Amino acid sequence: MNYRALVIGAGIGGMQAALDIADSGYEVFLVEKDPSIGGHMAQLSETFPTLDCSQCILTPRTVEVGQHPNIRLLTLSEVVAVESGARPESEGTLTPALSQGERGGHFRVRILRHPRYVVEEKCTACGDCAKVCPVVVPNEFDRGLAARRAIYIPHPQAVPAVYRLDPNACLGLFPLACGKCGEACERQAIDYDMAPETVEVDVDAIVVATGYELYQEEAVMAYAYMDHPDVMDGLEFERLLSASGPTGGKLVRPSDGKVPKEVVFIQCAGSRNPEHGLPYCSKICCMYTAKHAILYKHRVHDGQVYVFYIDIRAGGKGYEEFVTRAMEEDDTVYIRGRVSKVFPRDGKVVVWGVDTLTERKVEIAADMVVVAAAIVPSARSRRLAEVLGIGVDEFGFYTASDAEMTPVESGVPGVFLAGAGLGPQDIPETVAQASGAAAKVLVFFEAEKAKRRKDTDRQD
Amino acid sequence: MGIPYYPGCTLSTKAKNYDRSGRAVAAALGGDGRFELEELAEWQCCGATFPLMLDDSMALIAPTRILYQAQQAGERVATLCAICFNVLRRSQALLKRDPEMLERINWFTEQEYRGDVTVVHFLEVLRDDVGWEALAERVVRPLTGMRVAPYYGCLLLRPYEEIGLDDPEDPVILHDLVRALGAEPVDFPYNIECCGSYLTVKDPQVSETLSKDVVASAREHGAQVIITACPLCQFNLDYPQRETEAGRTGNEIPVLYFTQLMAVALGLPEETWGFEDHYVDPGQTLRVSENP
Amino acid sequence: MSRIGVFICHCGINIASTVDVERVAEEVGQHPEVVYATDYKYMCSNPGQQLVKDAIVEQDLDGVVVAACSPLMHEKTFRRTAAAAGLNPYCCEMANIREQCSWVHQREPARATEKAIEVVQTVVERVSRDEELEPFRLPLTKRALVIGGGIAGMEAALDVANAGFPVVLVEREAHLGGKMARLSGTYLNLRAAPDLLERKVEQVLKHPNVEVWTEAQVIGVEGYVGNFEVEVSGKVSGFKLGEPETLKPETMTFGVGAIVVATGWDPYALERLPEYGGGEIPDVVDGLTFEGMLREEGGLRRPSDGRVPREVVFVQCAGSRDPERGVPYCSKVCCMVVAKQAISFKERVPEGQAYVFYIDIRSAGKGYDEYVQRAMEEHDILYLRGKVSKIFRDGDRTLVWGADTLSSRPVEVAADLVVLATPMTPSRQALDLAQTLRVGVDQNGFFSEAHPKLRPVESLTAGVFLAGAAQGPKDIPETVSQASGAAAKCLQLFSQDEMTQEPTVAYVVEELCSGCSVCVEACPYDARAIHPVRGVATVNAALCQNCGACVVACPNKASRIYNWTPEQILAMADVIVGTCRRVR
Amino acid sequence: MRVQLSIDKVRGPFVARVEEISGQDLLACNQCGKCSAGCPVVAAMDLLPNQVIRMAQLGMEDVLECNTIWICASCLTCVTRCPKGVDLPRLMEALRQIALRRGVAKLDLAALPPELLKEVPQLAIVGGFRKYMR
Repeated sequence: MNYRALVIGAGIGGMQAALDIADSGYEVFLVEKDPSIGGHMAQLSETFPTLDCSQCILTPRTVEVGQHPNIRLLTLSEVVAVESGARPESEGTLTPALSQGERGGHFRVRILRHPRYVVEEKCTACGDCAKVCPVVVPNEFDRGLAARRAIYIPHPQAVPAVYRLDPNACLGLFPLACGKCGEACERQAIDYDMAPETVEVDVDAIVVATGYELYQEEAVMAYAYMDHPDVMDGLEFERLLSASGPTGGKLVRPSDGKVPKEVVFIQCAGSRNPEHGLPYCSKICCMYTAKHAILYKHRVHDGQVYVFYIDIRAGGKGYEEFVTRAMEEDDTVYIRGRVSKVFPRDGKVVVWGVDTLTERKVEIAADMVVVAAAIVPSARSRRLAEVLGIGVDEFGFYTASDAEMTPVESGVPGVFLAGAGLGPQDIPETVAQASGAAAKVLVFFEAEKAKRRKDTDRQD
Repeated sequence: MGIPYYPGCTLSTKAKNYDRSGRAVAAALGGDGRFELEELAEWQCCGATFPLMLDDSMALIAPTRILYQAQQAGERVATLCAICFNVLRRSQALLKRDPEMLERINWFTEQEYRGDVTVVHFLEVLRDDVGWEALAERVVRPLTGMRVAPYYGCLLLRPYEEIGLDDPEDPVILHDLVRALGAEPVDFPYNIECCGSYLTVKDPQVSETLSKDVVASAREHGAQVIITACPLCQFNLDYPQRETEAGRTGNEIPVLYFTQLMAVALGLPEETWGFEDHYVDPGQTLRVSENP
Repeated sequence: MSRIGVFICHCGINIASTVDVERVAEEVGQHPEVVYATDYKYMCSNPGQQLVKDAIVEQDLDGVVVAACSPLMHEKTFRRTAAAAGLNPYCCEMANIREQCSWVHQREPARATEKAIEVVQTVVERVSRDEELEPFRLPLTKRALVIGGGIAGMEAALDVANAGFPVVLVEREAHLGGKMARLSGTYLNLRAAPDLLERKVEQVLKHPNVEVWTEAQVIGVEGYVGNFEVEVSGKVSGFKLGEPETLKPETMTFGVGAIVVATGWDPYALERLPEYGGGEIPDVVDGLTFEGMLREEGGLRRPSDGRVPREVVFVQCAGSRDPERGVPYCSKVCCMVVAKQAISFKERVPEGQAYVFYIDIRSAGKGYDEYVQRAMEEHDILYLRGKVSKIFRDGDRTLVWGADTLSSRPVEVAADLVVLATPMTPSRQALDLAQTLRVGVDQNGFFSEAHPKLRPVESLTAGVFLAGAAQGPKDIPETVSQASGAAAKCLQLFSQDEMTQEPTVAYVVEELCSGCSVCVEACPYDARAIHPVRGVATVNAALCQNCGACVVACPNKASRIYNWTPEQILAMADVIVGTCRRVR
Repeated sequence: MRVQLSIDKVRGPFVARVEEISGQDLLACNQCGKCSAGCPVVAAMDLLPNQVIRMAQLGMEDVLECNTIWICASCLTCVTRCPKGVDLPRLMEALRQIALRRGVAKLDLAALPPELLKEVPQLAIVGGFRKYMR
């Protein structure tokens, strides 16, 4: 019997779940909306609390997923419909299947594949196409801190290592207005006529791992984010720190390319703010900010970091010690109090806040400000939840059937949850939880098999 | 066995009764050669505070000189005054872990202090050399039924890393002594709270408030007598209870040095007790509770 | 060998900003056996690996050196890459020019480059003498041992059992349930912990695939992943047999393929908090004791006199976050547990008042911050930011001295009851068990995971997995997820039909072996024995960890390790001492 | 008034001097407040002990104007209980020393009630000179 799983989202959570299921001998369809896999972890510079280089530990995973014989990777794709109780004998249109065999066929899933305009099998990622592309747009992977062409690869380690033509940036596809990339491609991998495709697959269990985005609403904007180039969110700062980022790991201000000597980090930007933002705590910001402080000091030895916070939430193995290190070894000044105002003055970004411990209002004329914007669920989570018939809370995070006793079960038999789509959580928690969801899938398969055996016995 | 003894300034002036009772107790216990206090041939003031700043070693000179004088007399030096004890023990610890500092001070004093004299408090000698049981055997006037509040204060206990005489949060050494004398130790929550120390010469009202809290707490827990090992504690607790124009409240509690209590229990002559130097006369309490 | 390819990784800027990678490629390319040498930004990326594969095919390579990070990081990756291109994976070796070169010589780029060249050259010498090897295949026992019958162990056991595999569950106490059995409620279900747990216990006890041992412990573990032999002493669960009263202590040996460590935590000794009157003052209790009071109907009474407490003080971080006298780590769960306990208290004593002294409120988790906010707003629980300094008895009251650092006032609360949120500490059996299982613990005594980010439920010992608070403080939801994660690892293992084992182990050149058994003594993994008939040393390849102790111990040079032969090591040494860049 | 924070202050000469004289890493303090909670003299202080460290951490030199540093009696209760091992009495001493070396003098024996002066033990006066004068 050959049961199959669908994993939605190919960030670290989705990849882990997919690998655990695939390594147990089952086929997995892994659906990712972006052109490459790895999720936000691919954007990170280093990870807390060990300061392992994120790419270094992630790349083996992305490569493994990309090469796994049991994983069928569908990038630029989204799940648009799910029908449960599909007929077991039915075959999806996505054929041939990876291997033949009997299937449970619990769900029939319709997946919309957006055109890449580049044939994956033909592209060698040589980059000749991008060299001739005349269109320059901000690179999403670098959070707009660097540019890309209309035809591009998100980053050098991308899996799949295939270019993609961005139809919104391209000078025109219908009718073809430019066509330079097509001319440049020796392998003739570019197909301007590629159309969206809907495929159907039959699977027996689903893991939802659609992850998170950063909040970009009023409560974050209030800190001059978007108004000032030197005010950025945590992921932008990760890109600035990253060796493969827009500056090659050199920490400079976007506004003038100078090395920032004083950097202010603002915690809870949008989080813990029921009136003007979101009521919940985003959980990971305290730790990644401590990491940012340490990494910044590694690069700018004579620099100074300030962190405005309400509570330092360092619950996790080695986390308390890590924050202590940021304070003691890297001289990070933690200031307990919210920031009320951020504004430009004389080439600096002025931060007005309060130190509730000395009961004084403080002002810092910073060179750079990093706001720890709240974690919000992926934009598509509500729609996906509707498609799957699973619950979401008022913010769009998926809800488990019982948050405490069955934290990875959606309540819909066969649909399991993992990662930050459930709520803000860090990498180890996501990975453990994704393995947990995988376990539930494996157990679910066994239960289905047993049920079918029973049915068969009855028929006999 | 003789132990080199450093009395310090206060025990030679204001707190003579502490010195006198201490020597008498030692002499009494040393009857069979167990111990005896032998005053250093030459000594000076220790400075009364352990220097807490790292950029100025001037204040270490005096303690080092004392330790040098102790070195001439033997391997260890005993004190009664808790402040002198603290200054000497901490200075000794510092000189031990910082040989460069030792060398610098030796260069200045032109003395060769080797850095290995052990500073002990009289209480440690009682506990470790004499032993509570042996002490109890020597008691001729057991203070049965007397409720004695041991007040430890600060410098006998802290900092633990350098002093290490007793548990800094839950000390027992004075409790054990009280028991050995046949009396009942009174546990009270303020027994390790500060009396105000030398604030008494700057903000006397502050130290008075603190001291009154300590005495009140002891009283609340039924103490008849408070004992201490520090002349400044003794003063700070005792002086605010002095007779003023308003007269006495009747709630006064005598504050004794532990050695005075020992002198009574060991049946030493009254002239060794030194009760005359108190603001609250301990005589009444101690004579009343006298056991036939 | 004669056709070696060398691939030098920039590792972003990790290597390339210190080591002149192009020069390394150029220098190493001079070696007569190196037919191809190149550098690339991220060799481990897909294009990087493709580069290696293409070169193997195009250049007809018979050996590969990847100069990058530690082999711990990527040896597997590149061996797989090599295999995919048709090269024997054991002819692909890593040269570590990151951890052992660029990172430690950041200030001396020129000399770091020289060193990198030498390091790579040594590995070229090694690869040129590598043999083609094949992994061993070993049988696999598809049964799991779960140590610890708390919520973590039970969840892991049920997942494995539900997937159709037998499980032996070993619990040190007489009953399953662990610490959760002592709780009154969970965050969301204030009174439901006993019910929730009971259901779980019943599922475990009734499960045909789970064999429960109580009052039991693991006394010995032999073997290796897929084939552990564990010795357990204790009582086979009477529930299973239906006759609880006839339990007899037994000792038994099982074969298991995987082990889940779910030994949980133990409370911190109150006596370690003398300034809080821990162990002295009857009305100063720890969280678990308070849970017991909440659990029992009418049990919320002061230990000293049985009165219902009206004012209760909760002290956070009592022993945690205290590297000087307590434990340095944050115990993670206390902020939420205290909020829950304070709410539970208010439910029972509506006219009462709860105070919480804290440093930081660490309510990070889904709905957690809102939960604490509700505790403040709806239950009027007073949070005071400041660590408590002293707690003492004053009459029948317990006085708490704290500070409110926000109003900058020292405060005193005369409490009826004080609850200390003491840290979760590792199970008292953890250290012994770690030794028995040969798995590591961290500086605080919690079991160490294989990688703090990406392998959170695995230990560094293959086949031993971690679940719950045994690995570090965590609450029930996190424990449950993680326990299922550990179960997934077991299931993954059991999905194979047999085990494969790395062939780079020790072997014996029998002609040289005199059977002196020095190596048997030297082997820390019990992997060696003297053959009863032939009288020479033998190697149990499955146990051998490739440490080399036998090689050093053998007086006859009969003990060797595949692809780490004396010839290879001497050739590498030759490069370093510079005596020889020989051409064969 | 808004206090300007900058690297010149938070890592400035004042902070350096305090750290040098005290031998303490100011930023090791995470402001848990245990020192203030247990300080026996806190009632007479205008700033809590943890606030004194806090101001020193931020390079606020006006911390020298508080009475707390002069009220601290070096009883060492705080350092005995500090979870981070911060030697607050040494910090207080450093602040006193900086003030004293700038010419501040806090001890005025003439202001003491003469009957008290007559009675106090010698070591209180010696100690007072060491702590409040230079």
